[in-house]
Amino acid sequence: MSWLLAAAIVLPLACGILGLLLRPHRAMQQAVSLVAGIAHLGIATSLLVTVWREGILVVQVGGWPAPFGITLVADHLSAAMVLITSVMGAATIVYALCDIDERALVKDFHPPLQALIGAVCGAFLTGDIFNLYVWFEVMLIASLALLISGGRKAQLDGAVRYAALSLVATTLFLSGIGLLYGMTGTLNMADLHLRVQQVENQGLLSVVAILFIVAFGIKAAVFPLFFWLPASYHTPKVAVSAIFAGLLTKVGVYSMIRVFTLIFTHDVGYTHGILLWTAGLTMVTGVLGAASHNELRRILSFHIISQIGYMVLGLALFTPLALVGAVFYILHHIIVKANLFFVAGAAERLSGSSDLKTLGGVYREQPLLAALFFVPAFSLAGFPPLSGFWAKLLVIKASVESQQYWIAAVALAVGLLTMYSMTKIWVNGIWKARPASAEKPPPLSRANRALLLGPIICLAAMTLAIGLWPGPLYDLAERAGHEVMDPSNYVEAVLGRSETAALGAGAGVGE
Amino acid sequence: MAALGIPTARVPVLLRAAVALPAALFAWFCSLVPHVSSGGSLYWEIGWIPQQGIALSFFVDGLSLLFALLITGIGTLIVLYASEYMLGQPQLLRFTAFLLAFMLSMLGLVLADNLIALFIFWELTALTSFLLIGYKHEDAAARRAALQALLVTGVGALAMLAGFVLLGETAGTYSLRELLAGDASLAGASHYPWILALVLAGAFTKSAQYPLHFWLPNAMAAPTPVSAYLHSATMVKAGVFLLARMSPVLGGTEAWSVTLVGFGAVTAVYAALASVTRTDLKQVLAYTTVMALGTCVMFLGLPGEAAGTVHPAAVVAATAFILVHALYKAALFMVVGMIERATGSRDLARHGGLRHVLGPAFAGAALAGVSMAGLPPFIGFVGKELLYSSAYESGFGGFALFAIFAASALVVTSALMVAVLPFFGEMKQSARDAHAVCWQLWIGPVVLGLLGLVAGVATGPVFRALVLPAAAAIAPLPEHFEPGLWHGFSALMLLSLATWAVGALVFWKRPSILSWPAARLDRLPVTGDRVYDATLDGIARFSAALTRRMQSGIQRRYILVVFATLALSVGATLVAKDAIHLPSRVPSVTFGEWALVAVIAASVLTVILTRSRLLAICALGVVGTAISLVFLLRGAPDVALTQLIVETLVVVIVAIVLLKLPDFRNEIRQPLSARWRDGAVAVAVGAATTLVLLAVTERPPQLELTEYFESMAVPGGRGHNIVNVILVDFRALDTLGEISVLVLAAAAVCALMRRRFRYRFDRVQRLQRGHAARSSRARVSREGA
Amino acid sequence: MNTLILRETTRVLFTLILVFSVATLLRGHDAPGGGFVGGLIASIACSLYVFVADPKDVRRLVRTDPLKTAAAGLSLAVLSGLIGILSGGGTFLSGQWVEIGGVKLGTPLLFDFGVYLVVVGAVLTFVLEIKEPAPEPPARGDK
Amino acid sequence: METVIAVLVGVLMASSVYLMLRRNLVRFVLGLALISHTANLLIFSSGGLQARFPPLITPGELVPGPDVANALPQALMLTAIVISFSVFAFLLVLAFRTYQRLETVDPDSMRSAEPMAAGAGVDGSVSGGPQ
Repeated sequence: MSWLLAAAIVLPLACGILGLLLRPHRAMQQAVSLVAGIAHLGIATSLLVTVWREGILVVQVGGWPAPFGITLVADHLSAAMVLITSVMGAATIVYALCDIDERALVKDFHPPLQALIGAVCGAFLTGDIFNLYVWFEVMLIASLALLISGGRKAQLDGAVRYAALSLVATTLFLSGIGLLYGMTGTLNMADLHLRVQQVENQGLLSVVAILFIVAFGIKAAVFPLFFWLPASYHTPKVAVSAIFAGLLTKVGVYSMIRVFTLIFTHDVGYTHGILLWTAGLTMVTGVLGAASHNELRRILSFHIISQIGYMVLGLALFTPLALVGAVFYILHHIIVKANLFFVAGAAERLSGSSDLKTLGGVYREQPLLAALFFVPAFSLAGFPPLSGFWAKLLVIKASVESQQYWIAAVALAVGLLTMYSMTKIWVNGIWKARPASAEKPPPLSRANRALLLGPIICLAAMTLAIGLWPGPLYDLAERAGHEVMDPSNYVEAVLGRSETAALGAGAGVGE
Repeated sequence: MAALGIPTARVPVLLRAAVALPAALFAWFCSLVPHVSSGGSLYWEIGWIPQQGIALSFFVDGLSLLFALLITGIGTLIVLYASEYMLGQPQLLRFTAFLLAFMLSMLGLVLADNLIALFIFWELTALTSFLLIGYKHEDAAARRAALQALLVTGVGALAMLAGFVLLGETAGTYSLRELLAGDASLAGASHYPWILALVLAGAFTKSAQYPLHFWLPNAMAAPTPVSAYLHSATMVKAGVFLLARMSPVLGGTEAWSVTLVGFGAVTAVYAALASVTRTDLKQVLAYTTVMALGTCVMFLGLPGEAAGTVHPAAVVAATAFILVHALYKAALFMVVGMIERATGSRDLARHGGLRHVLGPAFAGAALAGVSMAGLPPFIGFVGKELLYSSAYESGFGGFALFAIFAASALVVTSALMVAVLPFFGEMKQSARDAHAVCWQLWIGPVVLGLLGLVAGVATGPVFRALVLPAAAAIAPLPEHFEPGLWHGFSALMLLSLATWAVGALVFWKRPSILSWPAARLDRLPVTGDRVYDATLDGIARFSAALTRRMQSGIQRRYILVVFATLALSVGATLVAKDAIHLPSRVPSVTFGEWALVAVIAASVLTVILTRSRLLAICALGVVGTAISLVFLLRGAPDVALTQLIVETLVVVIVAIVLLKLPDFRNEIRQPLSARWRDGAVAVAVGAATTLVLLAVTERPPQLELTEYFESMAVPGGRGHNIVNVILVDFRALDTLGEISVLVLAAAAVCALMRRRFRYRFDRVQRLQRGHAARSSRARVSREGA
Repeated sequence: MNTLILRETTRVLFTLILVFSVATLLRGHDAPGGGFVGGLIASIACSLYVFVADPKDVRRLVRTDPLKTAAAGLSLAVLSGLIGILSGGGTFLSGQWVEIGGVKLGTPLLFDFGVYLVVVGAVLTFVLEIKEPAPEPPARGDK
Repeated sequence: METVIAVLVGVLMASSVYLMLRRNLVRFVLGLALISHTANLLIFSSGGLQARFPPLITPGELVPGPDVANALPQALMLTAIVISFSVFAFLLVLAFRTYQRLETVDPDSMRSAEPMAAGAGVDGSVSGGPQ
């Protein structure tokens, strides 16, 4: 089943290329994209099932043994992330069939979208840190292509900010890789896990760790490095915003989790202490930013930042439960946040606005849309029994268990503000009557309505299902969390038993 | 509703059919009474996250059964009532669904065994009540009230959640049964004060204790059936329920007693006073509800004789009062709703003589009002007597007795205001315009009022079946306790008489006595409502100010912050972790290398300082070329060649593009301070980079990977250029990603430079494909010439 | 007149550089060179041609959309990787070699050729897009 | 040589940071062009700079001779160079288009994505503002 790993990356990439070759046939591009999305969903599902049944799945690309070649690794975390990626991808593709249907946009949308999905999966599956950098760059350029398609002024302006700060991030990341290579002589992350323990200058390792915090911090949009996100996420087409909101920052968080459980665990008190502060400040500034805005997508953009704080918090606490919480949080948040962006777009199409000042009458005129907003919004706000509640509960429980009471208090307070923010949208956007000045938009055709609302319904159903029946996702998160907390299995799977033993013995480290 | 495919005309039918659910549940709970009252209990569990001890589990004991009966019993009457009351209103299906959802949440809350499950139902009641209070969602006041109720109880709920988590951490279980089964008290635990404070925050906000009570009167914006159900009998009692539930675990300590009695007493007296100064009938009732909640809280807190216990008789009194209050308050709310429905107003001043037109309503009001005033032989009398006797016996005797006396007296006034004022006196306009109401509306109050009477007459059986099992779940029952209507003459009997007298007096002399407190209450400088507004306003302003500074929209500032963060964090870590390792000796560098470095440095400076675009571009090219020379000198011909060509391309592209942009002549000069600041950050970043790199290169590199590549290049990769073999074989996946970047960048550039004629070009291509290739080639050559 | 001479010269130079670039590509596995360098050299040739000729002419000369050339190159690279899986036993991107008449041919070379095409196509796209006259700002799509 | 390269990397880094902070899109782009060199040099010198011969194997041999340069960083750099070139090319075009559409090269006046109303008060308290 090991071909699944490569397929998860190559299939979308190949379909992206096919899309480019099919330019400018709109219908064919859409068809290819749709088929690819569904096929990817199948691949990702069977990948997760295989990992669930058989444990960590490893492929040595090109047949070169680790740590020499590039290794693709699917542990529970990676496989879960790949599955959620393909769910997002499929939802976005379907949504975009209605949202992005002008020919000029279609041809610039589907190829980079597919490439983005491939790159994100690549980032999740790779076991090689330089390869991770490469996927980051593919992601960056694909997301830039999506960001600017349409070419409105605000898009270009937002793209400049996005590009500038992302480029700084990838440059720092690359520098960090160079330094890490200089210190350890390897790029394979499992190998790095063993070799960093042999580095004499452990202080220098901390310095490089900080470099990685900054680089991934920009990508993940943590305090005080998040500026690019609220500057750009509200500008492109809704389908684009949604997949960005769902996936991109989470790749940063994922990488942080990977690197700070596998490589930089030599001085947890220092590095993870910094992460803890970062998490707290990120939560607070994000939610306050959301409170200061009126436009749906801008509010939601700031909430991404705030929620990233919770995920980083899970990593920073660095206990098994905290990691479980972080993983649960990521998976829940991707579904919910992308869905909220979808809803914001649907509100614009069906109700004429996504600005709280001019939005209104949704509850009366579009009860289904109102219900579809309710589920993800109140899940984000952490209301039980929706998925967000469990995510928050786990993180808060982990904080209390680690006796980090102040951060638990911050998390709860931010939860309250999130609740306020979401209910404010509900009260001022959904309940309020349509303002006299606002016009009703032209009605959508039945088919378009279905395309727009279909993905939203599916994602909302997932949110509800997770909320009412959190057990399965918890089990998955638990396996993933425990796996990353104790990397010995990962290392063993990548390097092979004998090698681990040899290196471990040589360093005097029993794995 | 149309969207859900249900014709609007069917909705009332559905609403009526909905009665079946609470009725069936009520009947089922009734059937459990014998089992539970003889000390039995029931338990169900559905696993949720067993690893964390979180389960969806329920159990029925005396306390939860009492509440379950109230919820389903009153729920049945309310749904019946609503099916008539809400007729003709929009969105009835949603309303019914929310009402039933609320009922189920409330049931879940009182039956929950797992604390997390309890919290979930707690929040569900908040959520469903949010939707119900905001039923008139196009009315700003209703929206505000709904949001306020949600947020105020939400603050408490989150605190409570923290308390539960802390409690679970301390006790090792979330299961109430397990908590209650063992020697439960956590009074000695180190986190006890925190747990207590957090749980109380949840209970007090939900049960509207002063000064957090303000959301409840505002929540009267809800339709009357909702008020009658949520804000009298059920939801607001959730806090009281929680206190009762947690009493064996957290109760009995001095902190518990002082807090509960203090808050409860102040709330009861304040709310009773506030209620008699209102003129809106629903407001009067809302404040008496707050009074009742305060009373329950106070009596759950009264300390027992032994240290660390609660007062057994007070617990019985509180439990009895919960039943008493639920019966009369729901009835009176429904009466008020009837008046409003029949006349269109709930203003006391506009009503009079309604007994002639609203006979059934008057009957219900009279029955419930008498119970509320605590007259025999109604159960209200029994409840009040119990309150008085236990307050008298308890440790806080004087204070508690005074508080409950004052509150009860004023409640007598409120009862008179609600049950007498609108029905007696001269017929006013409202009475003349009133139309009759049908049985669904009056059946509820009458049944509940009669129940109050029956329960009063049959005190013993009712207590043994419902009240005592519930009280037994909170604390050990008092010894030799014999409930009954009549205990003979005593000092307490006199107190009861005084209560009625004072209450009646205040009612009689209302205008003169109440004008002073009424004016004061309306003009309190600090009220919860104002604090709420100020808080929200403060958050809005603070967040706007903060966000304006952080997310300024100025890109340079973003970049500056990022690099400053980088320099600061890396620099600080370098120093803190003692990671700086400067080379011990002066490096040996050839003249050529020095020259290269000098050229690069000079070119870089040129790029920074020059006022000519062309010079800047050239200097950029020089930098790239010089660097590629460095590569060439150090054995990297592939890199050098690539770098050189890339640099050429960069210069070419930069030249094409930059020459289309305005030159530096009109450049905005930044002030010196800004330049110094930027320079300082830049130098800090540069210095940090240098220091890190020096430290890293201090040790020779480890070449294990490279050695493998070197030895495998020919046998495995079949190539002699190791770099190329790495690129296309060992690490081909990197290369695949890299060329994807190239392709995507090209596609993105195309998208960016979207031209109109491109579309035409595409069309031309398609046409050409259809036609003979030759003709197109001919055209190319023609145009080329 | 001047441009005509320049154009013809460039045409010859263009061909020469192109041949050189292919040579660089082919020997790249054993000596400095390879897909990148070869592709970059070829794209230098193309850029040169773009400079002296009208970009429209260059588009007609190369006949295909350079972006599609790049995409084709990328698909070639992916295909060469898939051969590894399809031929059994191997994983993605594992090298498969055959020897025909003493010349060793393998998927890595195919891959390198893909790289070459991508580089040529992409760089040509950049240069053409930049060199072509500035587009009008789109009339619609802005609110 | 390592020391010299280290200083050089520092200088390049500082210069590109300084350029990126200028109030001119053109200088910003120049800064971006410079910053990609820093990472490459960094990788290069992390892999060791002692050897002087290219990592080639003489035909007929199985392993390279002594004193050949570290091949792996070179491969990484090649990858990185091409990637940063493509991203840079895109950015350049982006900057150009942005200039065309917004008709300014002053990044502070580019306020389409984050208009003054939502984002901000007076510029200048931190940035210094124009003179």
